[in-house]
Amino acid sequence: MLAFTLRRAIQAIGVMIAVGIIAFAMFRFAGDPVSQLVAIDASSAERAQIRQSLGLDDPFIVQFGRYLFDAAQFKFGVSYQFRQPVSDLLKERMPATLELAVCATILALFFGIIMGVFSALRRDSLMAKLFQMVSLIGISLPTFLIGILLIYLFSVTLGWLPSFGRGDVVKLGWWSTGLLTLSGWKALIMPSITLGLFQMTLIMRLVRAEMLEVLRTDYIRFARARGLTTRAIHFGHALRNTLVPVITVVGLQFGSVIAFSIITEQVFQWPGMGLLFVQAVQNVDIPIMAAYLIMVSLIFVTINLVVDILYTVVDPRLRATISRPA
Amino acid sequence: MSDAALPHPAPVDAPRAAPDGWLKRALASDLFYSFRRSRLTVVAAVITLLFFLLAIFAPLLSPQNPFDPAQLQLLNSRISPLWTADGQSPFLLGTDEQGRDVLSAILYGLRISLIVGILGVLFSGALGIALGLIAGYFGGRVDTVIMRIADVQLTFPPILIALLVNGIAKSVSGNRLDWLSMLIVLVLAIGLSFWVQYARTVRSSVMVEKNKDYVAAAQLIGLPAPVIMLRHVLPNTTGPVLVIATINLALAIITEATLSFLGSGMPETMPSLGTLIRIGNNYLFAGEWWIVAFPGIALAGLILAINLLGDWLRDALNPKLR
Amino acid sequence: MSGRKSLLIAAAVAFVGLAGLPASAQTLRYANQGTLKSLDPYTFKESTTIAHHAHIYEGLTARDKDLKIIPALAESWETPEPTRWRFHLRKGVKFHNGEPFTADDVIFSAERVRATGSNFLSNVPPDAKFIKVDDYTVDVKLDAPNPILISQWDTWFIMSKKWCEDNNSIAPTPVSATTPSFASLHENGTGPFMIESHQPGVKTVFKVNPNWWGKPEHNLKEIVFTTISSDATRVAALLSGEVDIIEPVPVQDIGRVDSSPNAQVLKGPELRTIFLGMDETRDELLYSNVKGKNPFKDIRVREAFYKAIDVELIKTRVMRGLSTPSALMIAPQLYALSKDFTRPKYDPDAAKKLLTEAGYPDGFEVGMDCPNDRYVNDAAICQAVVGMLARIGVKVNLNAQPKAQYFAKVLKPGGYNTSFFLLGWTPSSMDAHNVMHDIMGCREDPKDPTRGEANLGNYCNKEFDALTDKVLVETDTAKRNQLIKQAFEIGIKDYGYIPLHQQAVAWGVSKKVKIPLRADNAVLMFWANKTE
Amino acid sequence: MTAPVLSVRNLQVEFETRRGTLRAIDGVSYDIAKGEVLGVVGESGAGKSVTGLAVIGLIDRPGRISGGEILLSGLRIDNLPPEEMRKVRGKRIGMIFQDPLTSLNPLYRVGDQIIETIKTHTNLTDQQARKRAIDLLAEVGISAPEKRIDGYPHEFSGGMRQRVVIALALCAEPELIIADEPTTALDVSVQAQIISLIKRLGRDHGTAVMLVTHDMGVIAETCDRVAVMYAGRVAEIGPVQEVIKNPLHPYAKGLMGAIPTLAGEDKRLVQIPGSMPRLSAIPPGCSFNPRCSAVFDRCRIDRPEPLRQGTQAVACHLYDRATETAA
Repeated sequence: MLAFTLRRAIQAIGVMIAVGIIAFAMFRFAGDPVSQLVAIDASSAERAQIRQSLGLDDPFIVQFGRYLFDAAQFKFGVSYQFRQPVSDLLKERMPATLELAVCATILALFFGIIMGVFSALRRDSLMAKLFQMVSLIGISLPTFLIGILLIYLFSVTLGWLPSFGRGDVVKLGWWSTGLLTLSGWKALIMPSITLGLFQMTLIMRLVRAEMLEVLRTDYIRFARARGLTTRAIHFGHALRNTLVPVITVVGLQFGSVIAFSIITEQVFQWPGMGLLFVQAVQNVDIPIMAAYLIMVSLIFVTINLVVDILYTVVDPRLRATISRPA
Repeated sequence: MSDAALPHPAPVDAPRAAPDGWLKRALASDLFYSFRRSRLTVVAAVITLLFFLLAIFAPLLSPQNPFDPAQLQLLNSRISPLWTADGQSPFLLGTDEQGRDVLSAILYGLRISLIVGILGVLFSGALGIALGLIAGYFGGRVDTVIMRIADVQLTFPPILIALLVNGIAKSVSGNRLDWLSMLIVLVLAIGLSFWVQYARTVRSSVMVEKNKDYVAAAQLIGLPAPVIMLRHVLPNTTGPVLVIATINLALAIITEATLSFLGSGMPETMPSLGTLIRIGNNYLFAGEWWIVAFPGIALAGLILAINLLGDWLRDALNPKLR
Repeated sequence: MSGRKSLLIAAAVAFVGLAGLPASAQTLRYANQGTLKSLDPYTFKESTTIAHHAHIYEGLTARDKDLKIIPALAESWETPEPTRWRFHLRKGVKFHNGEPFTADDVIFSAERVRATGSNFLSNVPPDAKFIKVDDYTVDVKLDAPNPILISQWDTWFIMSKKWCEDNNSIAPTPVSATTPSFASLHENGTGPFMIESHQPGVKTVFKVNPNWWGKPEHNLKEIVFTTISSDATRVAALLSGEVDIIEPVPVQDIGRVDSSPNAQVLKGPELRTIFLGMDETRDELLYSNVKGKNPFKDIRVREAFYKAIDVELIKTRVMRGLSTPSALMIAPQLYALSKDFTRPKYDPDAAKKLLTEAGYPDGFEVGMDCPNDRYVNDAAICQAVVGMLARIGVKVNLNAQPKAQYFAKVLKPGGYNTSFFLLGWTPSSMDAHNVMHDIMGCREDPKDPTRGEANLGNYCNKEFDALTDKVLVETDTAKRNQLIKQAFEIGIKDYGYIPLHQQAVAWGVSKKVKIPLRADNAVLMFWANKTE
Repeated sequence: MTAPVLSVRNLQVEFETRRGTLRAIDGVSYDIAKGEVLGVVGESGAGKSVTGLAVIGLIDRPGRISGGEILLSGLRIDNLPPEEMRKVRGKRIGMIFQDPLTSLNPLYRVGDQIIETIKTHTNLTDQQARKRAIDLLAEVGISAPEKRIDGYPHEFSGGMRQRVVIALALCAEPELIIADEPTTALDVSVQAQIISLIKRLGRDHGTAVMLVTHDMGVIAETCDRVAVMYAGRVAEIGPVQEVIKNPLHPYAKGLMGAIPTLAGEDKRLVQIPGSMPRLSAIPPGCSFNPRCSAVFDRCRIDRPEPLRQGTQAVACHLYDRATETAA
């Protein structure tokens, strides 16, 4: 088990380095940071001086080496726009994104599994068809439009929910949480729905497909032959077996939840990393862009690792293969 | 469940009940049967077909070529749909800020969205299946490398990949892309963003098949094992791949819309369906609902129909579900 | 009947009663598209940031509601000789940390604003020498007369020497710094507000400075500023009453805001001029199907373009009435003789004829660069232009791109990589000279290398430049205005640029709030009053 | 004579398909007495498994029992409400499936699966159920059952898993066990053990066993009586020794001829030409007629009904004519 974890950890580091290289390479195409830092009437001497102070005149390989060296120590430099260490900014913004992403995932899991199980067990019922249609409509419109429609309905027309921000947050050490205030919860609702909608559809469809698959297996037939109650068969045996692949997918999707929160955060002005990233892209704030990607991939590989380990907890067959030396 | 209760197929040692041609015809007729049986599927198919026809014959059906700036009259801008008080002929669904006929824009935008979506999905599917096959078949280091690349890839939001592809294309082309190269960029970006799921699915299926006897047998008689496996693996993965593909088609079209947010989508002079929604989004509060509503309905209808078809196809192609 | 009457009376009494009470201190919630990036007042020359800084920092001068220069930390000033200015500083002013404000702080700030890392180098000329006469008197010596010396001093904010020294912030935070700058996260100004909390890019809370030297014109105790970058969300937040002021309101949403019961839009002309420019310098355009020659070098082609564009239609359709078509490259508020100029009429037939005369009876193809997230409806304006030019046979290939990419491409560092472009310009000095020098002057002037640096198409007329030089040193306002007029007439005759319009300022303001609208689009909430 | 444990009367099972209704079981009748082992034999698709599933009530859509009746110790069970039938399954009828590898839920310990079944059908406490599970595992021949009970299915070999499956079928002391090809998926060496286990358990507990297989060897060794099925019907039924030594139905003859040990070394193995018809294309008359070497006109028109021939019963016109001529 330890060897397995270690091996995956080493692979994770490899992944991070690769992300670093790609992240760094692509920023050369993002635009000119200098023109975002100075007024349009700044002289070219001024611009040149800033270019130089940013080290943008150095050869690519020098810039990259410096970047990698710093990143390895979790030093991502100072944001061009905010003149603050990027690591501080990320630390400040990360709780917002993680709370949103986790909340959206839980929401998606909860409704996705319920709807998926239902539409697998009652395949031909009207309700199952309705679920499928509703979930499909959810992914048929771009996220930003769904967000705006929600805002229009619940903030502007009904005045029930806040249209932007996180509400009041409480600091727990460096972690800021919106989960301890009413306004925080209210602020979380619409962004979570917007972000979770796509995942919910995905989970629902996956659960349905897996469940149908599992219900056809011999051990389910055998369970019926043993006279187990329908409830025990569906929710004891079939669901548990269904959830094994679902865990993997949800874990894998968590990375893309965080990535997709870029759009949700922008629509709801959710002060998370995604919003920071969007602002950074608009302003060619390379240190933030690079650090964001590395952070996201760090979160992703961590989740991936956790999923792998969780998987072995759920599926005893894998436990055997993993504990054996490779 | 039901399959188990069905009579077993003919014994292995008995002569094959029917030649391949028969099998194919039976499959086709089975498909058709299950197709006819599902009214929703028929509706979805008709809608999908309709959308494709509309896209193909857009120039014949549109009162205006929305991609030709000379045909746009600013004077005709923001006309509401024909049936409303301020409606004007020939603008059935009204016009947008630029005097673009919304109906024509939808028809032409549909073309772009379908092309981008389909090519993107085909590209990502081909890439994913190929890599999944390679990873699963060769295993070991090759597998590790490909799957780690997949990990890296998954950390990158499609938007960023598109920015990267776009950036490279721009630097190569001197920061000026015509619509065709923009289209290619989008297809590449979407393809590179979505291949991982295919690869994972195919890979796991290959890993299962790899150890089966027929692979060894095929190798013994000198058949190329990967080809044999492909023939066995692909039917097994059709279901998941189709599910992924249908969801991805929706995703691809929507991603394209999101990309135009960041200036990497289709040019606004040649808007796709997604771009139209993105533009129309701005006029929602202004009460000019038709600029976003009709493209939105068109997009939602298209994606819904394709997904329903995909769902049906998944069930119909899955031999166990029949 | 009587019941209704008594209700009315009760309401009236209540109203009078409320009005009679001293206005209680309010919290004002404000949302802007842009962010408050840094609290260091020398690092970002960007209007939203500057407007925020103006609440906590003050310059020697300030501008009033009509943008007239008024005294601030300098009570008064005079020019004993053309190259020497004397400033009398306000006494009894204290920084937020309690330190007194003196001449040392001015001299320190003059150094700091011109130090490496500052973004405000042009606000204080390099040749200006600051001399302390006494604690409350400062002399500024110049090499040459400069009538517009203090034109940008309202945004040159005075910092505390001691505080900067104590906190290792003597120089403005360089972008390449690896440690955070104290001054970018903390402030110590003299202004009417102080920072209570600051989360960069998210939220900033200002509270009233009880020790401010002036008499407050607001009734606020606190300002909560939030960035809301999405247009629709910002409008929604105003409509739902979650914020009191938003800036900007997208033009298409103005009607919606105005029709809502609790908010309205304050509109006014802005100082930024939006214009089109053409590459008039290359021998062959970078993006065109015309090879071997540059059609824009032919004045008839430029005139044809000018006349083919219907700015009035752009105003009514694209800008929804919220623009002021402009004949000049400067806003009328900034140049007294603006009204002497009228825009040549929209005349597509003449344009077509001119094009034919120039040898392009069937038009030609040209690429156009346009930002899509910088100015009000920028991409839509460009699309409209594309349509209008299509009607005279010119096929324009529009490349609308985010500002980050746009500016990287078209500005000098990008090699002026454009053939036809849309740009907006606000003279930071609020003076015509800046326009004439920066965007209408010939590039690569050996005597003045910064001339024409933002002249992306390099419209060039030596006669014009000669007038620009005269304008710089002319101190007599009337004569100066005449010189500017002569120059602009040349520019128009040459069709060097195609000015389109001044876009409008549009703030969404809750009906509970009264705030003056300033044409430079600075939301200055120390003039705001909010009722319960 | 007491009522048989299982009595199947004229059973019909139909499947609704897109090409119309297929009759998988058409008029099957047989009894199994207490402690008796009935072998059901036939080619794949003859309807053996469907019969078993019909008895235990696991025919799912699109299939249904369309006629006849099934009696369990005199109680009619084919029309019980689903919940009642569920209580019969596992409690009064145990079932063993073909593939032990897939019959057990891989995610649950075998003990949990046994205990779950026990608790479903009895009022035992957790501890009692666990004890009973251990006893059961011991009874089916799993060594160190107190340890193995906490193992996962993948930790057991195929034979051991089938033993677990048998233990599961025995949980509630059922009157009838349906074993559907219980050894097909196992190694030859293990097959014999499992067969003898089933036989022993049936004897010890007095349980009736319905053993579905296509392996005549197994039938010969294990069963008291045998039913030969062909295309959804019983072709011949009778005591196992009789049927093997003296098969009456031409199909049964062919089938017995295909058993190497029984056919004797000097004889060539008999092969039946052709293959069983698909359900959608069952010929009129006797369904075996296209393959029958003794076919005559009537076989192509009339459907033969079972005829008693001593201890055996056979559905063949040959014997009908024989009786006619004899009379």
